[in-house]
Amino acid sequence: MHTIAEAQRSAVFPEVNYLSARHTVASWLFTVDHKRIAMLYLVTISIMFALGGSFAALIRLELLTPAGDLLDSDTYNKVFTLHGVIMIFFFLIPSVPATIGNFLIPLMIGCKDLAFPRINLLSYYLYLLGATFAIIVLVRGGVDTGWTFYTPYSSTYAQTEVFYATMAAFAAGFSSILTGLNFIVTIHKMRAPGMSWFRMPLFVWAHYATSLIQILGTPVVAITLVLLATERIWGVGIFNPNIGGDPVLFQHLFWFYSHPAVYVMILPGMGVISEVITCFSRKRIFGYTFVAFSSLAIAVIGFLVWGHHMYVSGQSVFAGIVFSFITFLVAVPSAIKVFNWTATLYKGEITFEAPMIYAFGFMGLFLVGGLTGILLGSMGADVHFHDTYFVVAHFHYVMVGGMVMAFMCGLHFWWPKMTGRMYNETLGQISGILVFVGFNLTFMPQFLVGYLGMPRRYHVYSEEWQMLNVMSTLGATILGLGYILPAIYFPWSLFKGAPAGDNPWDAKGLEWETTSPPPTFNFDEENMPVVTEEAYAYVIERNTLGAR
Amino acid sequence: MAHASDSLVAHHFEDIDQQNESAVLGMWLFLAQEILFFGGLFAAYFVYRVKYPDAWAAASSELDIYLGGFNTVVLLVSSFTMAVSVNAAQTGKQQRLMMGMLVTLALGLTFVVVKFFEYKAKWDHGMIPGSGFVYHSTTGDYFAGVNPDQIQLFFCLYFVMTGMHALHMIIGAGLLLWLLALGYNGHFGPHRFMKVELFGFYWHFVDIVWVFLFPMLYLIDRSWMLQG
Amino acid sequence: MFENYLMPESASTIAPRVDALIWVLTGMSAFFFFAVVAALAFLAIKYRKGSDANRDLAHPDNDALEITWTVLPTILAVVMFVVSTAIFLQYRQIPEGASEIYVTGKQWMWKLQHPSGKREINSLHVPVGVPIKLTMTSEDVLHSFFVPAFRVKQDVLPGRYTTLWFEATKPGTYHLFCTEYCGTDHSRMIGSVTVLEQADYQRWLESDDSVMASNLTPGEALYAKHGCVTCHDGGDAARGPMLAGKYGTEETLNSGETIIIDDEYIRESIYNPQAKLVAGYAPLMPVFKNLINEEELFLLIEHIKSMEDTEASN
Amino acid sequence: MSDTTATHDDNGHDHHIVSVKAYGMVISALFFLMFLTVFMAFVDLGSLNPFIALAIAVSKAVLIVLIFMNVWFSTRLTQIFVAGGFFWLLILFGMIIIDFVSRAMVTNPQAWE
Ligand code: HEA
Ligand code: HEA
Ligand code: HEC
Ligand code: CUA
Ligand SMILES: [Cu+2]
Repeated sequence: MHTIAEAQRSAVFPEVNYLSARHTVASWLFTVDHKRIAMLYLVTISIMFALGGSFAALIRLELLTPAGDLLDSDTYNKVFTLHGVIMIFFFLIPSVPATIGNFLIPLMIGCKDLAFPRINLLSYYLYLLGATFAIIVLVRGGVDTGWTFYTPYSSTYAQTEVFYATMAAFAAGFSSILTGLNFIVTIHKMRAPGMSWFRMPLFVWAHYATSLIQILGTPVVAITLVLLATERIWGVGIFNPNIGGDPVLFQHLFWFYSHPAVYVMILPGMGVISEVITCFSRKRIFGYTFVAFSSLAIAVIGFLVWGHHMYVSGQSVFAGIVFSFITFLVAVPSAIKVFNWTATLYKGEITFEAPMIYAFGFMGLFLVGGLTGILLGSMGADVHFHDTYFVVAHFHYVMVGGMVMAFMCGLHFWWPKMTGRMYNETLGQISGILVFVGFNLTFMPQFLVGYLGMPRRYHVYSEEWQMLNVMSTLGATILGLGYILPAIYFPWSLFKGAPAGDNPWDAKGLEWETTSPPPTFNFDEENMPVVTEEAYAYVIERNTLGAR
Repeated sequence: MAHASDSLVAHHFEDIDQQNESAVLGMWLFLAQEILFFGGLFAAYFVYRVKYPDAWAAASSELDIYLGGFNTVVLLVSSFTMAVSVNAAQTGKQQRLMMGMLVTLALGLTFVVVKFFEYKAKWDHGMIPGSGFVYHSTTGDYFAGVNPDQIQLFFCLYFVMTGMHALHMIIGAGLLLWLLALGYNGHFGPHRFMKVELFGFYWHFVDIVWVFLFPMLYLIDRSWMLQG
Repeated sequence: MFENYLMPESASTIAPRVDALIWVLTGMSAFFFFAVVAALAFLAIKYRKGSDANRDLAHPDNDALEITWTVLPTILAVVMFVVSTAIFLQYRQIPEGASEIYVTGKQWMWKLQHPSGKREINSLHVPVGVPIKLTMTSEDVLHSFFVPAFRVKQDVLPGRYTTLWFEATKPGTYHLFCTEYCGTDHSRMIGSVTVLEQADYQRWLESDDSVMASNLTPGEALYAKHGCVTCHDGGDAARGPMLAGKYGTEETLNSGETIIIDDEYIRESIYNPQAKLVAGYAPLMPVFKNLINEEELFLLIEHIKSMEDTEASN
Repeated sequence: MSDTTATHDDNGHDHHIVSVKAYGMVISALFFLMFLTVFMAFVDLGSLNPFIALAIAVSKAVLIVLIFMNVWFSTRLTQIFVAGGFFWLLILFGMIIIDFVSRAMVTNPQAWE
């Protein structure tokens, strides 16, 4: 096996690749190449992340003091709403699938493009349309309903730009549906010869499960938002309690999508982790089939638990019990994944490059997030925790500690493939550690303050909670630094980074068998890949074995 | 089979079969999405029907069963003519294909126009949800005592459901125009009919939605009509 | 009073149980967390590249292990579910004879009303050791009634009643929060719950009495003002059913169904009388929807209930 | 594509072409069902009415899906996705309705035992 340094010394930057194919602006804006579309997404979601992150910074600044003196109430409400809406609909949902997934799925299964390249581009523009609506909301003064848009506040009482906000989420939703549709068809129909279902990388399995959720869940929230929008325009509608409308109905329809959506936000990340752990342990994944099917199980069971957001909403006790029971069950497939990743390390040959640091970070943080999810799934405990900072901490642990970590992990892992350049490894490791430390400092105190009773969406809070909030803000500062580092060294590597070579990590998988960056049609067209071995066929070379 | 039409295969596909199967699967995934999209509306409908059965029956009786029935016939026939068009495309019967699509288009537009008159009648009777909503019962005292608010709720759903459906019809009509233009230029042949076939799926799907909307909106309880 | 950074104040009968549940679940979580993290750390160090660990591996997979770590967590999950749900049901089982307080949420204040008709805003006084039942509704958007020290929370909805009960165990003053986002001053829709010893509570009740001044209770006054009495007094001219003593009893509707006369039903009878007609009566009762607001409704319900007592004593 | 009455083989290669006659039979059945559903609306069967109406609508939908939309002759994969789409609809309806039919237990806690 060769080391990274060796690989790079011998590497040359390929003359012909998808980046160099054509250089005009139009060649980017009208491209149907999945790799270029992935790059467009990457740039756009990074901007949205910075925007959402700036709102997070405002939230944390405001919460330094209990008095609510930096922002007035209305402004604060708009800030956390936009933070949530942007982070969820415009960053986290498209994060891994639309960028890394879009780029890699055709490469991983050995085909030239996604099944519907033009629909892929359309999906990007729908996303952009949604983002434009989000910006319109911002420019016209914001929206203050919370990302959950609960009626009747959103439909009748809010004085803000609810209509544009629903349109923003609507457009982003259809973008997400089309991406999922494209993935499923591609995975079913375009696999290279020999690429059977059980030879597929787990990353692809994870995206398959994700896509199912996108197709079957998103349309429901879409129509719900349409109903909300018509109710706003018309002044009367089906959620209006004055004419017998049921506010809880809105919550059902909203969470029918939005709970499964949290798995849209974690499954692709889990796929990334499966790839990275195997590569840096140089082992086949432990329990391949279990990990593969647990993705599907999460997607399917995940559809049956949405009512756990509504234990105190006034839904029936019986419904609450049913939802709670299934919520406990949905933990099991996640458990299977965690245990198998851990077991993969057994008898491996482990190295700690930046992606692996992020992967370890993911494991620790996702565990905390997932396990606190169990506390929330428990009805007895959730009555106390609901709508407190405990919930805020839970979902940041799974979304930021889980998915954002996984996204960064994947980005570091495949950056050489996507751009053909290496970033600075040391800086990568430092940023991984900074993010981990900063993250815990930010959100660990929130569990406590939530248990003590601090409600969420409060910018005026009781004085006894100030110390924990100050800690949290301090942590957020470190966390922000951790994110700014990659924002510097990634772009830098584009110009100054050493050529990566085809396979800098000596990893397995079809994507590593083509050049970095790959040519427009992914592989040498005369010589399309044929698969003859299982996934992750890593071998630990005997001479590295110890003397015993 | 693939040999005859290699030029029709996009670069990233291996052969025509792979391309066609992908298209069919893709269309069905899109329709699965549509099922859930309308599903949200139907879920709301069921919830309120369970909550307010009397108001639902009373409000339903205010809809014009003749126009609704007529439109059902129109849509069913249009589905048939569309199916025939697909058959014609597959078997290369150019003229029948064009005729079939034209008739389908005409029927589709008829549906929308009739729908427009139904809406207008509701408008004239003040049965449009909003502050001016009034409920004048035309069912005698068969449904006496229902809550007018709940009637209004029904009409909110009625307009959103049929409106969404009509929007799909209008989009369908647009697509048909496009197909007709393609057909006019000799685009279709026995090796090249996927667009027609996929559009057929869409059209039939819209038909299915109506198949549910008609009994659920118009036919909840009509026994009062027999009592004079 | 709030020095504690680890445990919130605990002042209701259910609070210690909820805490116990939370700590058991946390313990279980901690076990899994540390087990996995320890395994990760151990394996990562032992099998780091260049270490001289034995890497001979006969079978890469192990189905027995897979099944073990699928089944065990499933069983544990079910156990946790049962325990949690049992505690939740205690939240829902309202004890007999709980004394009833009506709560109206409104942007951005809490209006509370005691059985005596005494009213408070953003503060609630309750006696220690007595189960209290809150019947709640909202005049506008969703709100949520949350008292961390009691570990109770319930959303408050427009157009419907939700209920909540607790029994305070410790005199003191506790936070009351609105935890369902409700617009601008959501974070200022706060108040306090003051738990008093029985005697202090009596004294408090009798203090101040703007409301108690007249000899009519507020509910009685409304009942008279809206003319309910003309149809519902059981006299010869009465066109509606006699209401005294009816609360909590069964009523037969003209559809043949029977129904318990409870708060929700009375509310419907007043706001939308035609919805459920009492058997044998014509749909005569006027709609009071725009004449009586949610708060007044509570007063009326309270009065209709109290008429039960008169009946019994007669 | 063959233009005879092709059948579909296991590889799903051939495109099955449904004859106009078959379409004719389907449309006749649809008309029959439509009149049936209208007729049933005039007969008061109490709580049975909605189920009859739904059953008829479902039969019509099944006919359209299987024949007009060719699913009967499609690949197994397509069939699974079609069935899956409708099945998910049932999940949506089922889990929501659970709440609304058992609501009385919340507003009237005594009913919960
Ligand atoms: C990526 C996003 C993501 C993910 C993956 C999850 C995962 C889970 N979530 Fe989370 N959740 C959110 C995002 C996410 N959540 C968001 C955004 C909200 C708030 C929305 C809002 O109101 O604004 C929320 C809120 C939320 C609530 C509502 C809280 C409230 O408002 O009162 C609940 C309640 O049940 C819950 C539960 C769970 C559970 C049980 C899981 C499970 O999937 C976790 C499974 C994982 C594990 C359990 C860890 C690994 C397992 C083991 C090590 C095995 C051993 C464990 C056992 C057998 C128990 N979540
Ligand atoms: C993907 C989802 C996501 C992500 C990544 C984050 C990231 C963060 N979130 Fe957020 N959060 C949500 C989703 C997310 N959040 C949601 C859904 C809500 C609920 C909203 C609602 O109630 O409706 C919420 C609510 C929420 C609250 C509660 C508000 C309240 O209830 O009153 C808080 C409070 O601390 C918070 C903090 C943070 C912090 C400190 C980060 C940090 O991790 C952010 C760190 C990142 C940065 C600081 C930016 C990085 C910097 C750059 C890229 C460089 C360029 C930057 C500039 C030029 C400024 N979030
Ligand atoms: C014009 C006469 C009239 C007036 C005034 C009137 N009601 Fe009624 N009420 C009726 C009749 C008739 C019924 C029985 C039919 C029905 O259920 O609507 C009834 C039924 C009721 C019921 C249901 C009783 C049961 O046994 O199920 C309640 C509760 C009620 N009224 C409360 C009130 C209140 C409170 C007011 C005053 C705000 C009021 N009513 C004013 C005529 C009246
Ligand atoms: Cu009232 Cu929040
Ligand atoms: Cu959830």
